[in-house]
Amino acid sequence: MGLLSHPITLVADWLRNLFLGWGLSQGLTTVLLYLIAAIVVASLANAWVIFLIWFERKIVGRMQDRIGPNRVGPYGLLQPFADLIKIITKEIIFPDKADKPLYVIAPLLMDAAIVAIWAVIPLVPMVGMDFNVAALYTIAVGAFATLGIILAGWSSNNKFALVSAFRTVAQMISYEVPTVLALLVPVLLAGTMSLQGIVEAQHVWYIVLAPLAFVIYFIASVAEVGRTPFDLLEAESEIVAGFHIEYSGMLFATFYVGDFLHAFTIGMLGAVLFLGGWRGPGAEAYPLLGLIYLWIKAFVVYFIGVWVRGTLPRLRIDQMMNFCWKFLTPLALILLVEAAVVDRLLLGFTPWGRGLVHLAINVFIGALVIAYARAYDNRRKRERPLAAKPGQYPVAHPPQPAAAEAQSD
Amino acid sequence: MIPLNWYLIVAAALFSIGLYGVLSRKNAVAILMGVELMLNAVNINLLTFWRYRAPTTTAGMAFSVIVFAVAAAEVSVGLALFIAVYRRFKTIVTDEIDLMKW
Amino acid sequence: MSGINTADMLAILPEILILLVAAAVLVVDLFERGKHPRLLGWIAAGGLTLSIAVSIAYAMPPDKGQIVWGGMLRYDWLGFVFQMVFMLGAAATALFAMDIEHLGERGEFYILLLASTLGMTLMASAADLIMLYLAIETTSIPMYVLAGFIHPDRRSVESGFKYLLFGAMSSAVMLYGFSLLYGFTGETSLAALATAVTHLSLPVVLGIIVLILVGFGFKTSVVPFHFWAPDVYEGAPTPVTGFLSTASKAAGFAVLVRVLLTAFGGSYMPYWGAILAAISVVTMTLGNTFAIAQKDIKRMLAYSSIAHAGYMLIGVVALSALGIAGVVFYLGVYLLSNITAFGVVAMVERADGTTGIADYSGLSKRAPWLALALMVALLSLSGTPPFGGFVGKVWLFGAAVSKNLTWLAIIGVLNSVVAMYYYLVVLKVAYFDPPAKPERVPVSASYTVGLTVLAAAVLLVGIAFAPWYSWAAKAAAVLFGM
Amino acid sequence: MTAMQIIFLITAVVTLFAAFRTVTTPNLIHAALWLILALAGVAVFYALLNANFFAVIQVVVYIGAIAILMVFAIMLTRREMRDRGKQTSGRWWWAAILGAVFFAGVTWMIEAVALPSQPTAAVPASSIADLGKALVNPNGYVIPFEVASVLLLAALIGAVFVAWTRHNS
Repeated sequence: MGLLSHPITLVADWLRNLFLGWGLSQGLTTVLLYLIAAIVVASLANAWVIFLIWFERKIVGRMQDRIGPNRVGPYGLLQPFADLIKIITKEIIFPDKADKPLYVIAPLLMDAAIVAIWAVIPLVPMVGMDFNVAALYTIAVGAFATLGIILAGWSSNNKFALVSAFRTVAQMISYEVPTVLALLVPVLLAGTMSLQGIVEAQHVWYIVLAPLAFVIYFIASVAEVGRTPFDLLEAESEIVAGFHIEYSGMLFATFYVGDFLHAFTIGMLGAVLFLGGWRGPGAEAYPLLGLIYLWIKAFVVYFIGVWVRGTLPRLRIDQMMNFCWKFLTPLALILLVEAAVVDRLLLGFTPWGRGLVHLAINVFIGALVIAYARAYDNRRKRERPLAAKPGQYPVAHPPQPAAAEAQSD
Repeated sequence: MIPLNWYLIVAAALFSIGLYGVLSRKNAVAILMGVELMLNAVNINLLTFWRYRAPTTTAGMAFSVIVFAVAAAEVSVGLALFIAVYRRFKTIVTDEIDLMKW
Repeated sequence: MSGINTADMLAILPEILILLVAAAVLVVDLFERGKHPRLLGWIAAGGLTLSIAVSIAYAMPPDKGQIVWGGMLRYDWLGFVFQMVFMLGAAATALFAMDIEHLGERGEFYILLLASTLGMTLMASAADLIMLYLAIETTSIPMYVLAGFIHPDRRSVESGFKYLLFGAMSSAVMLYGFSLLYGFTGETSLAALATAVTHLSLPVVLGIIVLILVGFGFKTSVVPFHFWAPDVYEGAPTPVTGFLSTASKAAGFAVLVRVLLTAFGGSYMPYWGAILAAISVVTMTLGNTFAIAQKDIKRMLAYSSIAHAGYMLIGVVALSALGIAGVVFYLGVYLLSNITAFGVVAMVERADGTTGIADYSGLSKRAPWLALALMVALLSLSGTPPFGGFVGKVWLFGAAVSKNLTWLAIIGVLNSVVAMYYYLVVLKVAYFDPPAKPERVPVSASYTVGLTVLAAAVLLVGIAFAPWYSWAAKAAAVLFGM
Repeated sequence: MTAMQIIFLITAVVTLFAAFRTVTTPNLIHAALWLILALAGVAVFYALLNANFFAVIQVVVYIGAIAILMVFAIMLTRREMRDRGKQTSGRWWWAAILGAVFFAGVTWMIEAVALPSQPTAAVPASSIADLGKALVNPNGYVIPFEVASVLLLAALIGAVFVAWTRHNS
């Protein structure tokens, strides 16, 4: 049993023997080991954010034709540390008539919920909590993150924060639907809800079998994180930072960290569900290699998120809701049915044969969807041209879902 | 293992608390919260009986699944109705909604 | 995995047909919205009538009854008769609703009506606690929305609000009873419970019965679970009130008799029989007493419907096939009469905008046929020959007498006499008082059809009762294993 | 007293206290948060009962959807966001008595019935798979399963209809 093939087991065994040597009971040792593992994962996850912040600022800076952080340390690498020191030393301000306990709990709840997702991510082969309903669990704890945001918005005693809380409810509950539906596609393909099981079943990455489900999962997740183009809950130009408007010091930092960590966690889950997780050449022999593979894949997904963030403008609230309920959700349902039916017909195919048939059908559905979206777009343009009557200055239309209005009476 | 009765008594207490909430609260959402507590107590009962008496069958679990679905439907309709009431009455306190005598 | 056999499919044929009608309404609503305001109502009413015809033609159950769908449903006459009654009630409600503003032109109304009807048909045939609970909620939850359907009307919204709060609470208590029943016996099917409950001690069983009766009492609106009824009936849109006070109540009775007689038959019968007898007396008396004082016809009919629940309990208390047959028959007649009455009320409300009893003065001059339909309905409700209500009451009270419950029958008769008074007051106002307004009350085509058919049916059932009674007897026989 | 029992007792105390605060606290938002805590406690019970699936579903459905919707509804139906006034009706002592009687009665029933104190068998590893199959089995629960879908659809239609703002009214 070498360090390279079983690194975590090795460390765990060493610690177990150490504790037992101190005279602790078997049960207490197990509890302690779980505790240590939890603390290590949580700290590493949160510490990793320091790098993510630097990375994201740098990338977005480049996209916007700036250089980004470049003063502190080489390439500005130490900038987040400087920020960290500054933010720790700042005072935590409580707004007048704020609901103090809730005000403090809110950011912690959000961060804790996201760290809790890490408990079930299979970082390397054969290690990690193998929980038989892990896929659902990731959605379940996500609910607490939503709750944290709502609490923050409510307890701040600030109307902008409250508006943000309202938007959060609408957005997060709505986008949970396509997220779950898209997540069910890999669950269905693998025949298990355990994330470890899903990774093990991916002889062919599920992005080949279900590319559209991956796209939906990615979009809906970005919306759940509340990042651009779905950042209505903190839209600076409308509700000046939204739910964390009143937060300062460490409490604000917790939100900030939670946001970045959530984005990366989404990348991680995307990699596990669709990109084969730790799978890669040599990963089973050398688990640490699997960790690196997973990290690279997660980083790729995360990078796409940053890319989208740097590119797209914010959506209007009606656009956002319509997109979810009238586009993503039906499409996700279709894909779920497709996955179920086609997979039943393909029983006994080789993994790649199965994958290619799925891919072909996905491409076909994708083409149909794009054609439909084009036609829809053209029809809307015909029906409601942006330019107003001659002589009038062309104005953007206020939010009025035309279809809904026509239906109402 | 935990004795079966413990679960049942906790469920009964939860149900009684929910019942008290339903009967004593004035705000409609608070009443609905009481109902949720009651339904949760029922679910504890169902799953406890499933676990202790017939873990190899599915009746208790299926019952519980149905209760979950019904609870979701009930709450969605309930909250929608409360919002409709609020639009008309500007309140959802039961004592103040009395166009017709109770 | 075993397949699905013919009996399985025939057993749910009515449900399948209802869903098909609902699908038709959905699709038509999607494409034809606002173009033909009455189209949806005709589709729903016509579709349901057709469904009844098809069901009677093809899905008559075997006399013995049969367990289908893995024990979830029972395919027997009791369920079948009730299913036909519910579908008839829903068809009549659709007919009466299509001319009401904010109600008849909305596809959602018919969808919810059909969903609720689906729940009722399943309530009638459910043979398993899981199915039963789900069916009850499938009936109730759309009904909450239906009661609060007319948004611009504060009373309607209030009605839905109150109905929801009481319904949610009472169904939770009932569900707790179900969960204990499942836990203490380990069974969920009603047939298996029949033997399993005999191992429990009497107080435990009675405790469970009381919990379950809270839910059933709510659905059948008997005292002391009645106090939602007047408010909800008054505020809900009139066609919905008609449906709520008849079909929903009938569904409550269907499960009441099935659950009590199937699962708690045998030695437990006298105990819950005594509880029900007490409830019956109080319900009749209280319903009739309060009905006399009412100035609003919807409220009056609400209290009268509470009283009718009391009469029907007499048949249950008799604990005999005759009594149950009487209940089934009475429920059918009551549904016809009461929906007719509410149809007339809806028509007058649409023309005058009021439901006060005083506003019915001179109805016979303003709308002779409407007044006639009202007379038929109210006389039938009061139990006057030759209408259906009379026959039903004779059977109910006769069943009680035959089981040495003469005192109960006497209370029932006395109550009927009291009830006669307030029904006749309305008829007096309608026939002998001078008209309040000169204009005639317009009667639309759908009402003409609906009221004619229903009033004729009330008369027909009262005169040629034998075939209908044989259906009711077949339904009752299911419970007594004859 | 085993570790499981200690966990159970702690959870029970927390859950019941949270439930109690849910029905007594005047501030409705706080009531909703206590409710969430109580619901989370119930999820722990499910986990203790080896019903992990239900524990997760409890969190997804009750906390993730129902409780958050309640918070939403409370926020939407308040003019002033904080409720300082009395939140219980005058007949609260009747409710308290009824609740106590109910609890006593049910507890007596539970004690009166001879129930096995310990599980009769272990939970099979395939219990969730069995449940899934039972829900779509014609000899199992396929009818309730399908009817539940009709119910949810009807509830969706009804809720959207009722909560919709009309432009003309």
